[in-house]
Amino acid sequence: MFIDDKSPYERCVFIRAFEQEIAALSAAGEVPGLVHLSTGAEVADVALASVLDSGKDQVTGSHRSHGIALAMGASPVRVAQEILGRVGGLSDGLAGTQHLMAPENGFLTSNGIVGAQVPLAAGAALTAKTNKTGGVGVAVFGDGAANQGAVLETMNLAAALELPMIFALYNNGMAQSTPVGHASGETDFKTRAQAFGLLAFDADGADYSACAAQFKQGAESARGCRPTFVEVTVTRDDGHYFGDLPDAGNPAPTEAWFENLRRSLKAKGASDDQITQTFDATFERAVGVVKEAARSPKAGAAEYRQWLSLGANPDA
Amino acid sequence: MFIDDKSPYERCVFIRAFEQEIAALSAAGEVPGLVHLSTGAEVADVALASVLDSGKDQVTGSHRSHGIALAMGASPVRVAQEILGRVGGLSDGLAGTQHLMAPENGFLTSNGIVGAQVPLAAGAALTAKTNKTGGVGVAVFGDGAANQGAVLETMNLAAALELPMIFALYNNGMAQSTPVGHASGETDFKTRAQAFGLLAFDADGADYSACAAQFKQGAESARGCRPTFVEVTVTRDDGHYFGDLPDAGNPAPTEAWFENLRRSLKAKGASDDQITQTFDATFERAVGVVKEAARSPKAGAAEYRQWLSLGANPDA
Amino acid sequence: MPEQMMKTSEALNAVLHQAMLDDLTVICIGEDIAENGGVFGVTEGLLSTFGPARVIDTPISETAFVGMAVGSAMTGLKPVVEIMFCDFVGVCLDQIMNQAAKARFLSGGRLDLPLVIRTTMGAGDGSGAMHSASLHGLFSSISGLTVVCPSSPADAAGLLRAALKTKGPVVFIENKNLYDLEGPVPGDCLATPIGVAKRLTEGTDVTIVALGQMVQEASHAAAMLSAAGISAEVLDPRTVKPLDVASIAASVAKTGRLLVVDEGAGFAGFADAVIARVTEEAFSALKAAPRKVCPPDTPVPYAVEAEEIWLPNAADIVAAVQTMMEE
Amino acid sequence: MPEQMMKTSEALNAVLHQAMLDDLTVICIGEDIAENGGVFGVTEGLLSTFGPARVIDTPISETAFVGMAVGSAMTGLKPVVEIMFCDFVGVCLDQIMNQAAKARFLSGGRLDLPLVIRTTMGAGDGSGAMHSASLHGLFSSISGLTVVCPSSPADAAGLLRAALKTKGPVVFIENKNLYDLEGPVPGDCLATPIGVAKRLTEGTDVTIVALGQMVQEASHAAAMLSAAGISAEVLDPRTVKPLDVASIAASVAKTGRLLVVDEGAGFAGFADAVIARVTEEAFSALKAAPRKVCPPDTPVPYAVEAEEIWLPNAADIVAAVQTMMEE
Ligand SMILES: Cc1ncc(C[n+]2csc(CCOP(=O)(O)OP(=O)(O)O)c2C)c(N)n1
Ligand SMILES: Cc1ncc(C[n+]2csc(CCOP(=O)(O)OP(=O)(O)O)c2C)c(N)n1
Ligand SMILES: [Mg+2]
Ligand SMILES: [Mg+2]
Repeated sequence: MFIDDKSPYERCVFIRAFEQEIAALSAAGEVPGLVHLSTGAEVADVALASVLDSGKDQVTGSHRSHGIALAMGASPVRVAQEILGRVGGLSDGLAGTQHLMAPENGFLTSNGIVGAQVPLAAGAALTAKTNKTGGVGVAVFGDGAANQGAVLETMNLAAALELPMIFALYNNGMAQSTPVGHASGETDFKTRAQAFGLLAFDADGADYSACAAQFKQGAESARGCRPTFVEVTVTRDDGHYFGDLPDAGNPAPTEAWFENLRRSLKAKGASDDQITQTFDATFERAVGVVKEAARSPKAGAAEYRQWLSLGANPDA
Repeated sequence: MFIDDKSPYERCVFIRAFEQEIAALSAAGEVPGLVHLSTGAEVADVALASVLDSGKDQVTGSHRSHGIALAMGASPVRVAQEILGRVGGLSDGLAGTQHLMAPENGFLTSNGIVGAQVPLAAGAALTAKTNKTGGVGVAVFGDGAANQGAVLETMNLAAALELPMIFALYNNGMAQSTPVGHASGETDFKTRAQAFGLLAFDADGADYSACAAQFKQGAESARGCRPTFVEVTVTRDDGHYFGDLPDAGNPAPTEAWFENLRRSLKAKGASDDQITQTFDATFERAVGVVKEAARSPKAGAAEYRQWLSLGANPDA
Repeated sequence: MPEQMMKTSEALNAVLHQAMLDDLTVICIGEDIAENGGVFGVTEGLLSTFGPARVIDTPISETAFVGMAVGSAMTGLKPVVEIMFCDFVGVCLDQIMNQAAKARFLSGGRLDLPLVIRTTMGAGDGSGAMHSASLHGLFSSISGLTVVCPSSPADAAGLLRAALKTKGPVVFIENKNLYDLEGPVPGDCLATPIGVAKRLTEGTDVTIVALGQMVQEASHAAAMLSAAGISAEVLDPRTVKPLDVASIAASVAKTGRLLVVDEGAGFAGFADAVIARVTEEAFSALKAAPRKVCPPDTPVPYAVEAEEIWLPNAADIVAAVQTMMEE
Repeated sequence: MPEQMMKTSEALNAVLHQAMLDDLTVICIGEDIAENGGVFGVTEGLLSTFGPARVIDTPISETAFVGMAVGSAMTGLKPVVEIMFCDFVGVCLDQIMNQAAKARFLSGGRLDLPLVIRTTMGAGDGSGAMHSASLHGLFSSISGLTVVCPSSPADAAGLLRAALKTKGPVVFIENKNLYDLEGPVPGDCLATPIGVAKRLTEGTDVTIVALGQMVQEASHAAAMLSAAGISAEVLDPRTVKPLDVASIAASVAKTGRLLVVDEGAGFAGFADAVIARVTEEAFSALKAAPRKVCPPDTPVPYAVEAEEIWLPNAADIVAAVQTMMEE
């Protein structure tokens, strides 16, 4: 499966193809609500996951978390089923696109509330520290979230308590319709993080190796209980949510990461043909997974009955 | 009265004497709950007020705001009545020590929720900017509050919207029982403020002239819509609240500000006798004001009836 | 202006335009409300007409900007601040519950707090557990807040006008599934009074109380019940707080039965408040126990069919009334 | 251990000590809870016994540290997190309402959320409008939360033991005016079951439901009423949610009258929830309209006498019951 011994190229292509097929299904009315796609952040997702150990690390993500959930190794078909509201999804289709949960794979949860996932990752970090597992808690969040109290407080808290934690800021320059320069008095987020006592790095989300290297340093420091901040420049290739207007203020969607990865495969001796074959095979595999998920039955009364049994109040 | 053409020395001494008499009344059971005294922050309060115009500026304060309310020119007897829960108090004794409100004097409100006053000051700043009054909004808050989301978010917001606002951090080294070094990953608050895009200053709360000079610069910049941050080192001479244990971690209460002010009076030619006379007269005046307030009737049913008439829901 | 057919979102938009034109102290604050015109289009065109000083896009810092709105209302402006979905209120409740709601009291009436907090409610569109809540009951439990939930374009316009004129703070909750609902909106600038219920159908057997999008379900149910020979009176209180207890109690005095339909909390929410108050007022008239049709006590599920089960509908209402008629 | 006389704060403290001793995954998190032992002394001595890794003083960042507690409960710890006063919950409600309360559901039951959120409630000590609230009704309106409000040292101990064992999150609300209340606490480590009401006095004319410090007022009132020939049965539900509707309804089936006494919201709060649920269950037994004695709909005033007027007391209860007896 996807999570195994695949190259970064294949992993990134897989996410892109997965998202494109989700988009197609969304256009076809097969997704209950709106979906926020990870297209443009594939490299960041895969590079981050590459430095983590899904056995002891836990990542929390934002509303835009399909890619990182997949990169951490959550079952692609179950992720797709969840997004589509289908039986068999990570939470049997009742949680949905903004609430992917695969703690078994080191992906604790994504979130519908901007920034709320960040304190949760501090909790995972606290558990790792308390239980001396060597693990880290990782929060992935956006440039918009960087102005939310939950995020800012947690930067200070992590530094004050010396938590094994990584703050991964995916800066795509936009929060819904609001450009980062409008929302922030000072857009140098690295300095902001340092001012809270975090060790700060930045990375180019189009350059896989550089990105993975920065995350690696960040993770090493975090594992030693010096919490870190890594800002990755990414793009938002399908608007805020799929179907959204093309966003004027956004840096033009680029496939730079794609070309970069191909170049590095070539440098390692792969032929154009091999690269294209890999691309096609991976694409097909991802599309197949999503299509398979789309064939699962829609979640309904039977699944919802499980929730009823989880209710805290038998009376209400 | 106090608010008029008095010297900084007299104004600081007035606050100290006022607080000492409140403490005595608290010990005597005349204050409904606990009081947080401004002793140790007199210079900061008076210096800050000296650069503000109570006709167009508005200050919001924390739970510890007796001094700044007085310094802004709120009626001392009404402030004391409010703290004592008496008729005639700023809010007829129903709001109390943590909710002093004298917007007529440029002191918009103090607050029971740590940090919550800071966004309110941004609102005052927005009004000043919208109505082009030339006024500023000023938030006074503590080192503990500096880690609250409300405060951090507002630093960014003020910078992003270019609000005419001053963030006045009174750093007394402690938040209740928690030393600043324990609560903050990085205790250099100036750098933190700069990282949000604020112009930052620091000042010694024992040195009136230096302190007033820093606030003056801060206010000038803020009036030009470049929001500023001024950190003042103060002490907390009566514990977290009056009656609290003496706090081990706290810098020893000093009367440095007092000696400094006396020295500057001497330098201006005042004799020891004059200075002592001024001290005694001011002290007596402040004690007299608080004693007068204590003779007012306790607020009760009649005052509370006003609140009932303010209720939003005639039905409940 | 003559009466016009308008969508709810258009009706609200028109009122905001007019208010900003009439009163220079009215400003709008929120995320994506300026350039973007609001995620549901309610603030469209305000930026180009009134400029960025009065139509303010904010960072995603609800505590800071709601608090800024509160502070500006304390000092002379009349802000209309938007919280995109009411589910987000958990990140800024303090500024509403303690700062805005208490200011009129703590100032002894010196501050009027002319503040309108616009937000959305409502399930049914596949938005999942954190974009579908209905927290009008929670808001109404806070002393000092006026809470409004319109169910039609005309009421939305009229109540927003009223909210802009009254002492605040007013929490103005728009059901996102009603934005596209079209209806006639009177052209004159009359406010719909806050605290006055509206009767949608007259009946003699049961009083059904519903607001927001539940009004439609209640009306459908009334039609279905009528076909079955049961005469239901549907009342839309429009305002959660102050609640028009008198109108509901008067209806119950006639029908002898009360059913509250609501997509908010089934425990300690709006439904319980109505039942408790009306039972107190109209006890002797009651022929059966007052009942409620509310969602099960779980978050809103994502999958379409599960969400349909969760959300009260006309069939649920009919079933509840039929049970009551047999009691 | 034999039964001991203890203050509520001591009883809670003893349970925390025992829990941390028995289970290495129990940790305590909050402001001023370590060095300082908590502002009401409930966590005294924990730091010296269990060390700073398990007894954690935090910055004044409720969202961050409550959220950290939630995240740690998701990943294997059993945190007990303190919010000093429930009035402060507005700055961190999201982490409770959306993150903690929904996790069991959103994970499809994979996460148990063994989290206890300790906080305080209660007026009467001159703490003013932002340190005196009682928000148990608000918490109980949120799907997924268990809400507990003990009224005696023994119940505090027993319910805290239960809270530490149950699937969470549990919001455990201690009335600050009861910390010094002394009472017998059994030495054995039995938990008091969550969701089970306690009967304090038996009676036949009226059922009075009260929790927290209102239990004392209700008991005084029952004694006063008894002298006037009215027999009141006082029930303390102890748990707001799940509510022991069956016990209350059984009592009302006997007495025919229900009065709820509460210092929380008089609109859409605990009192309304009890009235609505019990009216549904015991309607035919009711001889009079169920009523409530709640504070007026304003913040808590500061001045001593005004606060006394605000807070329900035995005399208010007696008056309400007498009115009900005449109906
Ligand atoms: C507290 C809160 N406020 C607002 C929203 C609505 N919202 C969802 S995503 C989003 C933009 C987030 O921007 P960013 O953090 O940069 O993430 P990106 O979408 O760019 O990945 C907004 C405003 C929300 N879900 N929660
Ligand atoms: C949101 C919130 N959390 C906690 C408290 C309790 N509390 C009141 S004052 C205080 C310490 C504040 O410290 P600091 O900001 O440094 O102000 P100082 O008391 O030193 O003037 C705390 C924890 C509160 N009132 N509000
Ligand atoms: Mg972004
Ligand atoms: Mg301090």
